[in-house]
Amino acid sequence: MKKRGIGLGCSWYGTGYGNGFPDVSSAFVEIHDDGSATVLTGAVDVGQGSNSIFAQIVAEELGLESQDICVYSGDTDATPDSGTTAATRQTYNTGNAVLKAVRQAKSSLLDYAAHKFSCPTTEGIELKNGSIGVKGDPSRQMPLADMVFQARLAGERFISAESSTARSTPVDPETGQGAPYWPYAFGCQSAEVEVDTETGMVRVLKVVAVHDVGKALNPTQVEGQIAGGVTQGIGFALLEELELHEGKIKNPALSSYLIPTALDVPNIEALYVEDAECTGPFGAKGLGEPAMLPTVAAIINAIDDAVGVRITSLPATPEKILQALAEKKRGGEC
Amino acid sequence: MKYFQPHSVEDALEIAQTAEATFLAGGTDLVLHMRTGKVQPSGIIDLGKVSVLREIKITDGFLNIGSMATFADLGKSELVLRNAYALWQACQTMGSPQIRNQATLGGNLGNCSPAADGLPPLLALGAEVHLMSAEKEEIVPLATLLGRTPLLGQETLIRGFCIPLKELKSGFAKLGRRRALAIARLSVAVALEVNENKVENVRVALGAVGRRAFLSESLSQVLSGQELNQEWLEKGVLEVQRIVREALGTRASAPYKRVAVSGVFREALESIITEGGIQA
Amino acid sequence: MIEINLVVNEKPYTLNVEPSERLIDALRNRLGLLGTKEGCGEGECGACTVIMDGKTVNSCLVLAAQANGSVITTIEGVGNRRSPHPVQKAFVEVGAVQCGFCTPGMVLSAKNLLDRNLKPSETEIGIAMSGNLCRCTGYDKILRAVKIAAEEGAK
Amino acid sequence: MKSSVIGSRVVREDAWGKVFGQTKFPADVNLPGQIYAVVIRSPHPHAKVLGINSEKAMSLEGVVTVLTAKDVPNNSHGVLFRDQPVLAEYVRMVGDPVAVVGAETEEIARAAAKLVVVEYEVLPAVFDPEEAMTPAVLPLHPNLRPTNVLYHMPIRRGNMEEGWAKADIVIEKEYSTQHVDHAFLQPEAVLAYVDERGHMVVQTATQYAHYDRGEIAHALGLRFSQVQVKTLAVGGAFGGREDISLQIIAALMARYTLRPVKMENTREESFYSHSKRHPMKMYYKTGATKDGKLVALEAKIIGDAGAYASWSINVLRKSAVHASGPYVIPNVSIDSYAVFTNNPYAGAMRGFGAAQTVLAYESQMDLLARKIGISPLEIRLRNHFKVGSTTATGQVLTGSVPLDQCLAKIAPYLERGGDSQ
Repeated sequence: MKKRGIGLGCSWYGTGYGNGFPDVSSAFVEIHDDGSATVLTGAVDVGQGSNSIFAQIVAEELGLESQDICVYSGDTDATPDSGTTAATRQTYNTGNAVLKAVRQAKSSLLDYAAHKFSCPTTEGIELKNGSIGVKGDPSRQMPLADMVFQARLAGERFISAESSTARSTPVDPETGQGAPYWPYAFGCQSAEVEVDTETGMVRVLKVVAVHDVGKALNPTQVEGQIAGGVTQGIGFALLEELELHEGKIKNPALSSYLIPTALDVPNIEALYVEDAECTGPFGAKGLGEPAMLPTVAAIINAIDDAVGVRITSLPATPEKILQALAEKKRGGEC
Repeated sequence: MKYFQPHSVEDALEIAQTAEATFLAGGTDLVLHMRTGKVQPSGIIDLGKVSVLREIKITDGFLNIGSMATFADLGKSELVLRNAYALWQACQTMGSPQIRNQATLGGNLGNCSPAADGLPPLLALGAEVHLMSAEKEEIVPLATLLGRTPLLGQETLIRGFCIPLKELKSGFAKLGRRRALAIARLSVAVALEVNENKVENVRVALGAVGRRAFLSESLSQVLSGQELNQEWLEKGVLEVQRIVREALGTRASAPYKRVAVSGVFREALESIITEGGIQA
Repeated sequence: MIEINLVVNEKPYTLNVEPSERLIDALRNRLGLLGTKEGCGEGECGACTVIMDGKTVNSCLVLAAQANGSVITTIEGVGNRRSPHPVQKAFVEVGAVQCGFCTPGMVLSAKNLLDRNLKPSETEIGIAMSGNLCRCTGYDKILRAVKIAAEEGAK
Repeated sequence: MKSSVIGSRVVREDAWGKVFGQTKFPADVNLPGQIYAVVIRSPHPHAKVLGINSEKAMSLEGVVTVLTAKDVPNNSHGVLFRDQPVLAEYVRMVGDPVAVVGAETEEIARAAAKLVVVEYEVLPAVFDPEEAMTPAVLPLHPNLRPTNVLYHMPIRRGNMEEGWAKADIVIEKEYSTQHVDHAFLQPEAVLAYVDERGHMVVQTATQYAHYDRGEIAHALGLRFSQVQVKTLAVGGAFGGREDISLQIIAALMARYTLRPVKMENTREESFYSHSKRHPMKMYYKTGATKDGKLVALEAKIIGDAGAYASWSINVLRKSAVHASGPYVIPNVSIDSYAVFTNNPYAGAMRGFGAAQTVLAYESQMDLLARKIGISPLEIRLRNHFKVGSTTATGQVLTGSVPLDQCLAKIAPYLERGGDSQ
């Protein structure tokens, strides 16, 4: 018999290194004579798309398009150390460093422009659509490229180096009291499953994931992180297990260490909540790790909802489910 | 290592007789085994260019399937769909599209893994295997062949399979850990005849229960000549569980498989009743 | 060594290969077609997928000699920056690419599906992509991209 | 007016190279004259290397050299402690590298690797962390810790006696999680060479090029300024490319041979050469009042660190900090432990210790809700963190804490449909 159930899982996650470990990212920015720009950062893009996020941050600040920005990363001869691509920290932390760096370069640019436009301060100067000019005064505008090139002839360059250090304080080692991480990212997911009571097989039919991202800098990438996280969560909950015998891995192969295939993944609805984190770039928090956390709980709770057994050890294999069902039938505790 | 690529069955057999060489069908198992060192042939006879071995056709009351027909060929064949529904089903879920494009039914028998997806349906459908060597040609029921050790002599070529056209209804179900790229943990193929409301000549084959796929005599006895109803089904469930219990003994997988087989058996039968293979 | 003839990405080649040499090795090492990736070496992950005589195969499970006389398409033979294949365009635009290691194989599986079937259903798309593992995207956007490419192609 | 770049669905520039197959992953770069290196790994979980005889391997045509522990200037690496050998003389897990062969082709290198004879003195090994914690078991890292307990983190808040006294319902249960592999699609690969400046250049896929540079420089006795780590396309990481894998070994071989050195893991080697997700045993006791307010939590979490420390301290700290779930619990006593065993070493993996505890705390929530007779959503609504809430570590949450908004958004999806029979 096939029975369906729905489960809910919530989670939280302190991003960044935490517990007082210095969490520093750095970035160099250079605005070129043609009005395009380059960012150098040590932050490695491992496929999650951090380079693309950094391009967006710089483009936003300079009134350019993403494709006007060259991001070069992860080369120790050319880029400053930006810490590891882990701890859900690159969008937040290196994002902050990139933002600080571009703002610093921009600030000299604005100073120069203010002088050019005979404005006493930079307050009325804006960068928009590849132009620089006085806000609300169409007569005093010029292409950014012209401004930067003229500046070069005057011996001015717009180059910056900045670092950003995230909040991280140690807890008391005796009591664990303190403020180890900042910021925290929250999320919840629901899973609908179908359990075959004869074979113990669980099929995940639908997952809805709602994650707190502060601000979605790129919704496509947010959805991508969520779907990828949910899928790893499904693997963690149902399939993946390294079998060890006296420390030796019995299944060191993708034919025996099973990860989900395209057919094992349900319809995933990736939703998010934007509640700006004031310390993040444009209000953003990281999402990489949080995206996978609630899935396991949602699935395990859904299995219980479907067939009334509580699986307490992962993965929830068909064997464990049948055994739990048999115990339940015998009237054992479940 | 020597490599031969004959274009005809005759050439292939001649090479097999004269050279120390292993037949290569699709290669999805052999190429892997060569890579890991599990198999180290001194020669290979690649059957890929013997086009006659890929034929799927009907002759003299049989569905004839060449040994080099791939799972994808079979899974797309109208003839297989109509006349060997269980096999057709097995071909939809075996491996992945890439594997199905390359792996052949003959290779599936030659490698003869306990979990081979193609064998239970062939057993249930009463398939015979056409074997050839330079010296001899024989047609053996698959059930008989699977009792032999070793399965085949080195110079013996699997020419193809002959499935009798008997208006059988058949169905197949497989239990894997995931929905694609899954090795069968259990597979069940069933074929039967329906006369009015009675089922006759029920043949049930099990895969991944023991060393090789096998046909169950006792299930055949328990289920044949009865009315097709719920009670009949439940009787089959009990019997199939008993068979699995007996076959697996104290193996680690036994406690799970002897229970889970009921679901797989039911699914195989349901696929007969609902999707029928019955249309034909 | 055995001599084989191949047509790869519409170019004919005559190669001398070892009998035990796999197609993936011939493509990567002899022809320098490095877009074909090896992720598992056992036909499980599909990163080495190529189209051989109109069908997708795992090039890690095919001997180069078996491919003798075949017509092969690798990722290098599908689209370019000036005229990307609809599948490639959709993958990029939908966000179906993260780390990108599975991408060439995914693109070839999708292209092959659309070559055979102009209007695949969601089920058909899922099955066609089920021999290619991805660890980053959760497949969601990949399947969506194939669907969009099919819709674009059907126009 | 043009819309903001931030918040828009900007297309990733790197995606194009990836769909055309142009993107270079480390396996895709080669240099003229390069050799291939293959690692010989220990089949034993705990052993002393008594001797390595590479004579037979060296006699194979095309073999350039075989390097062992004595060839490594500073034979250690590791993210928190340098407790992991580059090439081991003392083996603490199956898969520990003990030697490396360099040869003209990969085939020769693999064949030669099989001919290297390593003599081991096999030592008793321990695989169960709870057993490893007992004083009877000899410590695996006596220089680091007197016992196999690498780390203990206590969290104490409120008063447990008062907490249990207020609890109308108590659920006590054990949970456990498994060893998990990152299974990124691209196995580790590296190209290392000494360039025209005399600098060591290492092209690889890593999560942290600057850390790799430091580790390579340390092991080889070079200055940071003499080592360049250049990250090529990274085929997935998920924490599995935090600890260094082949980078130092390839650089070592390049330094000895002055030839470019290429290394590529097979999938099997990949399983042995990076960390795993910590399996955890979690003992949970949670109390709530009958109106569904959490009042007490006692938890003990034991993480199997395996053979080396890697990030275990940080991982188990994260487990402890997150053990309460996103809920206010006034009385808390949590203890988490990271324990050395002879299992594959555990380190960073997406979720980093907070992925395991979700199983425990969210299962407890559902079990409590059922006993109290309220819905899973309801019990969470009554306890979840809000702005101003205090966590188990006493941290006051200010700023963005929108779990209420997340729950409001998911609520409609929790309506149940009918059972399909």
